[in-house]
Amino acid sequence: MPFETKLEVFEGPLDLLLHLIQINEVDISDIPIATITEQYLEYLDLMRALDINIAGDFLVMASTLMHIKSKMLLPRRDDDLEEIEDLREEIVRPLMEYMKLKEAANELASRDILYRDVFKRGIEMNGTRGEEDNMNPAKVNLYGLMDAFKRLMKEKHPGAVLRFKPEPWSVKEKMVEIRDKLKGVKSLSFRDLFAETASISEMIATFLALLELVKTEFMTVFQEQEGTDIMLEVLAE
Amino acid sequence: MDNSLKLIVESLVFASEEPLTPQQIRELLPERDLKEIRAVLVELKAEYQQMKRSFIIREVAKGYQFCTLPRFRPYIAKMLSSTQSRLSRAALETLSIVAYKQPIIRQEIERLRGVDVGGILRLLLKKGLIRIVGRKPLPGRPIIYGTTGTFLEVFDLKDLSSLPTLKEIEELGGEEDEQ
Amino acid sequence: MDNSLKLIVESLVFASEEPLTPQQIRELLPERDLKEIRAVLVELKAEYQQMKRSFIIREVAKGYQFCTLPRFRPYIAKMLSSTQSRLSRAALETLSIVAYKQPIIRQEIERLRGVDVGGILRLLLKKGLIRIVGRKPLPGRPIIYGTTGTFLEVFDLKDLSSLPTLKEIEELGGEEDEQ
Repeated sequence: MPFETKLEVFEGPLDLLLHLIQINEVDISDIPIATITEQYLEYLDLMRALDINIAGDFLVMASTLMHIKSKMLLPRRDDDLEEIEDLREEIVRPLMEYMKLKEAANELASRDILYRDVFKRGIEMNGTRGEEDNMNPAKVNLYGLMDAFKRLMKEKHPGAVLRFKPEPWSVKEKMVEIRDKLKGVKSLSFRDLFAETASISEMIATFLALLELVKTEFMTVFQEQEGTDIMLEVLAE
Repeated sequence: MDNSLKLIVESLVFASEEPLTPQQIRELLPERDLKEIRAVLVELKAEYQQMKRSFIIREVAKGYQFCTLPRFRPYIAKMLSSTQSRLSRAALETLSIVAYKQPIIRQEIERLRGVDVGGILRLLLKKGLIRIVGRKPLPGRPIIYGTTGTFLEVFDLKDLSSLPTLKEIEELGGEEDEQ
Repeated sequence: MDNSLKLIVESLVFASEEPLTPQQIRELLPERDLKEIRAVLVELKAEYQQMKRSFIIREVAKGYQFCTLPRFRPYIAKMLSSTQSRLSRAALETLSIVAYKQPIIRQEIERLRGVDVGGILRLLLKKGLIRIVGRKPLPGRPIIYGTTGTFLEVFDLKDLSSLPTLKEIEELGGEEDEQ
């Protein structure tokens, strides 16, 4: 049992397979499928027993291994042999690639890595860096931009619909309209003002325009008696 | 003079962002005593004075640090003035909205950020990261913003479609920052 | 050799946060030509090699940069304790796949590593070691990844061609691409 001493954590099925090949001291191109399959499944059992979540990738590899193993147990015809070779190839090729990549990673790890082995001059921050408010382009990377957007969408607008909706009625336009209506007539009833409004958004725009005009003291709003119509009357001009 | 101590101290002063005091160095080298470290710092300072290079070690109130000689200031100032500046979080958020939602009007950006963005839009325009694309045929004819070629350069993007979508960003997964 | 030019160039490299290329220095010194500046940089690099101090000038990411010698690592690491986190084996493996097989899409990286790499890609993007190069004209327009200048700087590489060659990987990769 290869995992007696300690349970190693394997990154994925390839990592585990490579480990098994190494501890069994076998050649990658000539893997003893039965033995390796058995040990591979033992490891998965161990993970299950320890309640470790087994990623799907481990199971896919397990089924491939078992498939090859079962084929090898069958009476052999020529096509069977061919199929076994093809299946073997399916495992061996990625394993070889994986091995080379691990070598590449080791090679990278062995270099003089900045901030691990060697260090740049510690440059004083104050005064040396450009102000934000200058003409120079920004020193940011794409990750920062992506992250800012993701954060914004998550924090402030979970699930928000971000389509721009045109607003057909503007308060400014309505202010002009009310002024026009009051030209010559001096006063106008609240009811008449809203007589032609077709939608809620138009009514809101009209009402906001009314408030704006009162605020700017262009006109005043009054009521003769409780229950009677509210009247608008021009103040200035 | 202990040459290996001298070089260790030099490497520390070199790599430190702040001036280093003999006490701080002593804390990093517990087997050495303060007197030794002080002597080494004095010697290092004298050495660089003699070496006639473009920088020296100087003693400031807070300790020892490397610095360039004043006569190289014009060249260095020119270099620093052309270096890129960092963007604030607010600017980056606004830029990300313009990038992802363009063409977009200011009102819409403000709705998404929940605050006024006038100043930030001016900054981004000045830096050449966004531009005015046109005006929306709406009352008030609001200005429509979009990103620029400089934006693509700064973020090292081939084109706007290379910008990862929100879905793709999320697929890159985990909130965990360290692997 | 023009001693004043040498010291000006030295002061610039010394004051710069990023590796400085001969072109960048040329832009700051318009009256000098690139050849002169290159020669001065080569000489400076050799000088520091000989001076046996705690730092040297190294040629990295197409530029020149001062940095400490590896043997001072323990002391400096102790001083800067919290600044940089190490890359895990998984992150290094993923990074080397991107480095050697770029331009590459996530799906291909996962095929090679046999596991999901979303979180790791995110980390590498965050650290500025990889970047988004574009999109592949395939269904779903997957994002293509490549390495950055920071990758070269961090791993002490002049350029991508100075990555140690791993012939067999390239051969295997070539076959993959033809499928």
